[in-house]
Amino acid sequence: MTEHAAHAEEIHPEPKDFFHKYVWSYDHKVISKQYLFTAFFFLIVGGLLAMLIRWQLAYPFQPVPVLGSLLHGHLFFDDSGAITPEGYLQLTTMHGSIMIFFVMIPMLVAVFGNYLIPLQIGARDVAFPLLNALSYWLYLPAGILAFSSFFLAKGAAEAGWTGYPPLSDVSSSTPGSGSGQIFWLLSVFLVGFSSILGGVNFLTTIVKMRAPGMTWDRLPLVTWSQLITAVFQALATPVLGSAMALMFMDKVFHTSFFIPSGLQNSDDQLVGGGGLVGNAGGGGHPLLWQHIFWFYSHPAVYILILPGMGLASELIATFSRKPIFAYKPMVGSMATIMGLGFIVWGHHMFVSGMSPAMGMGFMMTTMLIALPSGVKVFNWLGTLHRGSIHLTVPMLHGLSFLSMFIIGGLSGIFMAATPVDIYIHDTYYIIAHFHYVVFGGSVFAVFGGLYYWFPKMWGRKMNDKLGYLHWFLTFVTFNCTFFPMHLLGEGGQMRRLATSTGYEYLQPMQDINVFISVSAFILGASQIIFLFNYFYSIVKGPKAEANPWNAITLEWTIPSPAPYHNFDKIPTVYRGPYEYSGEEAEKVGRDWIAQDEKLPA
Amino acid sequence: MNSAITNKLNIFITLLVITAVQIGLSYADFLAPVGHIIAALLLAASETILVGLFFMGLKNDDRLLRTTALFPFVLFCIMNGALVLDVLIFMKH
Amino acid sequence: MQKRHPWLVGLGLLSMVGWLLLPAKAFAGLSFGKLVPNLNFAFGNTIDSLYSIIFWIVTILFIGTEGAIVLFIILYRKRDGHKAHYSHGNKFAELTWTLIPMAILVWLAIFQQSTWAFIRADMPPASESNLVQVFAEQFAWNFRYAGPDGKFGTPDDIMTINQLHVQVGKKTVAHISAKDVIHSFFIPYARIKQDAVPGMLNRIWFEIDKIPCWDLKAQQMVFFSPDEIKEKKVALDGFAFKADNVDITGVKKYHYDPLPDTKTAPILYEGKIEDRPIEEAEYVQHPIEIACAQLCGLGHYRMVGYVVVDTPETYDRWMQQAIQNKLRSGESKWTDIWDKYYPQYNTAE
Amino acid sequence: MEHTAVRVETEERLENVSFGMWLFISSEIMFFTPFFAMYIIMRNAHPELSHPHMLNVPIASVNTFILVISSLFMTNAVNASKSGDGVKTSNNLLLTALCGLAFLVLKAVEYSGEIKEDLLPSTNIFYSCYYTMTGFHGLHILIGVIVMGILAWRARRGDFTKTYNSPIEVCGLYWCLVEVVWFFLFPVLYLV
Repeated sequence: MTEHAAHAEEIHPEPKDFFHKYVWSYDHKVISKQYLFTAFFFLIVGGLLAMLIRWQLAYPFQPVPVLGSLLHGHLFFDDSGAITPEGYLQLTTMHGSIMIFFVMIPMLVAVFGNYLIPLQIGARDVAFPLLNALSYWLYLPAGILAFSSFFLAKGAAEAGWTGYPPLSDVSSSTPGSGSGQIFWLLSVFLVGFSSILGGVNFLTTIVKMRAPGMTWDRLPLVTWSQLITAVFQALATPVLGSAMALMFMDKVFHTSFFIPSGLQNSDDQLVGGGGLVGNAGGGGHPLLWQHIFWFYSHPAVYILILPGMGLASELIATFSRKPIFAYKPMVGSMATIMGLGFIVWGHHMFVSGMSPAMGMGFMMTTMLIALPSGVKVFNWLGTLHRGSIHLTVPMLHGLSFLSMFIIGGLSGIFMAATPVDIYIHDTYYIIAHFHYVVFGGSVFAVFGGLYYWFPKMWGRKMNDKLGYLHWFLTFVTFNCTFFPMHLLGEGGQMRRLATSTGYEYLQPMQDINVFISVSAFILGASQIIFLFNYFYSIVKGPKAEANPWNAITLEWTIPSPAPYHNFDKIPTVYRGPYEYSGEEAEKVGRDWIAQDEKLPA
Repeated sequence: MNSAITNKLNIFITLLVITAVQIGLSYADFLAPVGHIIAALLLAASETILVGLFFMGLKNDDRLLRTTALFPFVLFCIMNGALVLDVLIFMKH
Repeated sequence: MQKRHPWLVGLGLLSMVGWLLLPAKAFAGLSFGKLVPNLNFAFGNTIDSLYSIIFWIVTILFIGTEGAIVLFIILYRKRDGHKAHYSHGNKFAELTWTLIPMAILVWLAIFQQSTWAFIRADMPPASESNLVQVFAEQFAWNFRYAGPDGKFGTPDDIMTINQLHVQVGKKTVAHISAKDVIHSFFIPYARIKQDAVPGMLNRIWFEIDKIPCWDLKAQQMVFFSPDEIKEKKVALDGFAFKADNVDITGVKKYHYDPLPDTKTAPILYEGKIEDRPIEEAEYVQHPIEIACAQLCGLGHYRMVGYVVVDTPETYDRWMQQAIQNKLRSGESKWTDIWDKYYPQYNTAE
Repeated sequence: MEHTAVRVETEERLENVSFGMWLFISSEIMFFTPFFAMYIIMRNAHPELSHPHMLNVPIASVNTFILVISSLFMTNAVNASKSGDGVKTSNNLLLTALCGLAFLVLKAVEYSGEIKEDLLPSTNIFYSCYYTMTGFHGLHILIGVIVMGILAWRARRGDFTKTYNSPIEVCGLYWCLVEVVWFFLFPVLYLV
């Protein structure tokens, strides 16, 4: 068993029939593509929801142009085709839930993690291929559950993606909190369970199945970020599962975990267990849900950004033709984020009735966790410094990640300062902050990653002209959409308002809302360019060679598209992942040298 | 081989004894209510360590598995510590 | 490498440079005080100044880092003869940009502990402040004042819906809870926000130091300090507040019109309230708004409350009137729920 | 998984499986953490709702002993599978599954006793916590019993050899996890 002979023999023959090749497949590359196409579908659904939200905010209660006349009286439209107040809440809740659980986490972790981890560490497949397939086949029904909750009699869940009780818990408090909320609970539980299995799978793969020579300081930063994300997924997502289980018990078995005694519904009847009139129960505490939910959800926002950081590091280093600046501190800051990530969740609850003393503690840890992100930003700048920057499409996305993540991170500091958070909490300032970090950060990293690894995934190249056009439109309209939200936040416009025009002090905000909506429509439209470019190039794109970007990591040493069993022989790794323009590269006459390339004697 | 088996039997018997002690102690009323809680939790923790080390094989596993086994209990204390601090101690009802 | 398109790349750079000088960023910082002026001189100013301190630190960092990106793109762009410099890092640079941000962040954190404690933890004593109970429900704010006997839950309490009366310059302590779902008591002009959680009593205090009035000539809101208002003729009622829709974006135009066939109105002038002819009124007492900042159901967007800021004279006048005609609107909420299930909330501290 | 020739599992594969299972065990412990957090808050916020020995302690004590005995059978099964003896493994697995079933039956008896006295999850927050914690723990035991049944059937059929016994190892770890959770549940709910 010396030179990994066992691995070589274990090559299962590639399945031939359509079912085992594409549907019930164990191959990590096929599973990642299954996740990719499902995440694209939910990206379109989530995007449409966002367009409806922006329509309602710009032209409150005016009939929606096309969809309104088609679906008047159904879903979230009233008879005249305008969006109803409870319909608006369903839009915001499902926009948030679908984008986070069904688009971003799968796109960042399941698509890139699944595809890249085995290839970058030199393994044939993930540690547990059956478990990998099981993760996808838990994620898909969860998606179907979430999507079908729109068509329920009383509509989808309406308590925000955070689902704070008693609004989400007491079914009579709002129409969506009946069966819609139960569908939401089940679908989030299922997608949480699938992401726990994914975390366990990836963590075992990275820790245990690295090729010989792939020591911890030669691991590419994409895989490092997937490792830290997998730790968060394996240890924090179960807490979300039990929060969902507790509220499920509340709604179905009429327990009263989050229902305080003496709670009344809107027609002044006392409600007990399960929010039902006449039940005794009570004695629960709504703040417990917030504590348990945010104990998961802060690690979840790091699950959303860490893979993006890994992708951006890869893109920036490759297209500056220069090793990543300070590799060890980059890994160190990710480890610090893992350490601090579990003890910061209270900064979501500064004004929620959590005691002020706790606020002080969480302010300290929140201020500290801003530091690793700052260190990473400066290291990326260090990588760009004195590099030879190729402004290809993936690089432009990588630079957009860097520039937008800076704004997202800096606007986070305002919230960490608790007195300022008193004013801007639950306003559009918060929405601007997390859209800058999630959209400006992770989505640009995902677009960059999809362009960058398209040749390896499909064996073809995407069209560059469309790529530049899509980047430029998205970059400009993204800023025009989300930067003015800082102004809305400073003007005190609260989140999740069907319209802000009811408030006299918010009148000056309405023109900003209209500007945001118009740029949001253009932003939505410009994504069609990307989707067309992606699917068109899968079929019609020019053939791609094995290493079109002259990159170093192991996945570029195998032909494109990556063959079924990845490596003919498990490679041996001799150097770090970012050895661009070094002496070793000069010895082989190029400005890069692959990780497993033996130097000529 | 037989030392392994007798080892397993010894552990098994100690577990039975600890459970019996736990139940017995709970009926002893010389301990204050707080004492009951501490005694019960200590015995439960000792049972967990015994099962973990011997029945689950942590005894001859590397440091990685031991940290994996320990880390959730650290998070258990972080979450419960923060919740108890906030809801019970700092909150003026 | 693919063929590059210079004009496209130029466009990309332009947008990045343009983005750098985007006036919005500067406007954003300076606008903080303009959009919603702060009326709470107790801690509102510290929040505003803290915001601007963080804003200037952030803007310097922003200009520095974004500028560095664009500079590096231009300086180190790929061109023949230019090779990337091989380096794995520079200890000195790494140390500086770890320690300096850490110092700033820790200083920021420590600097605010006292502000946070002042705003949240130490409540003003009962002698110096008015105590009011706030009971949020699905889509309205119920307020209760202790009335002459100074105790809550007694028959002489004053209860109002969506109408909070506050004395200018005097601290107000609010004990906040909710009936059905979580709401959030948010007065933007007073820079305060606190969730109203059912089954829990949250305490905040605030102070409003300017009196908002409506300038009848300019038809817009103005703020007077207690001594400025002495020379102004402010009508206390006799006017109706109207809002007309301007266009489909829902923007509204507000104006006060005198009530039809009213000759005289109570006008506050030089600290005295007398009935004067309605034409003499130059200003009308105008409330500032309370908003609900936590998602509380389908009426979340229309849960508007009003804070009427009174001078001592107008406050006493209103209180006397309320006591006389036993103002107890929304009484069932208090007697059937607050006093019945949460009697321990009727505390003074 | 069709019945292939005798599968060979490398030493590494066993390492991966046990590390993966340990991660899953820590995620299960994290799944129960909020339940304990909820319980601790509830007991302190509403001390009047419960007192020591309020629930049916005899049945729970018997259940605890049953679980301890089942863990002995489980370790025997794991040792037998290490030495490749399919039949012995299968017998021990069936014994453990039997103990699991006995646990569930006693649990059902306990529940029906309480439901007869009209002590439902909706009566008060203590019973909400009690039913949720023991309910989810019982669910985990049920899953364990089903998995052990399948493994016992496969062991009897000779699927597992000296070089391929990771499923039994995994099942052993899972069963000890379920036992450890009960070790904490039992005193916290019944004795204190």
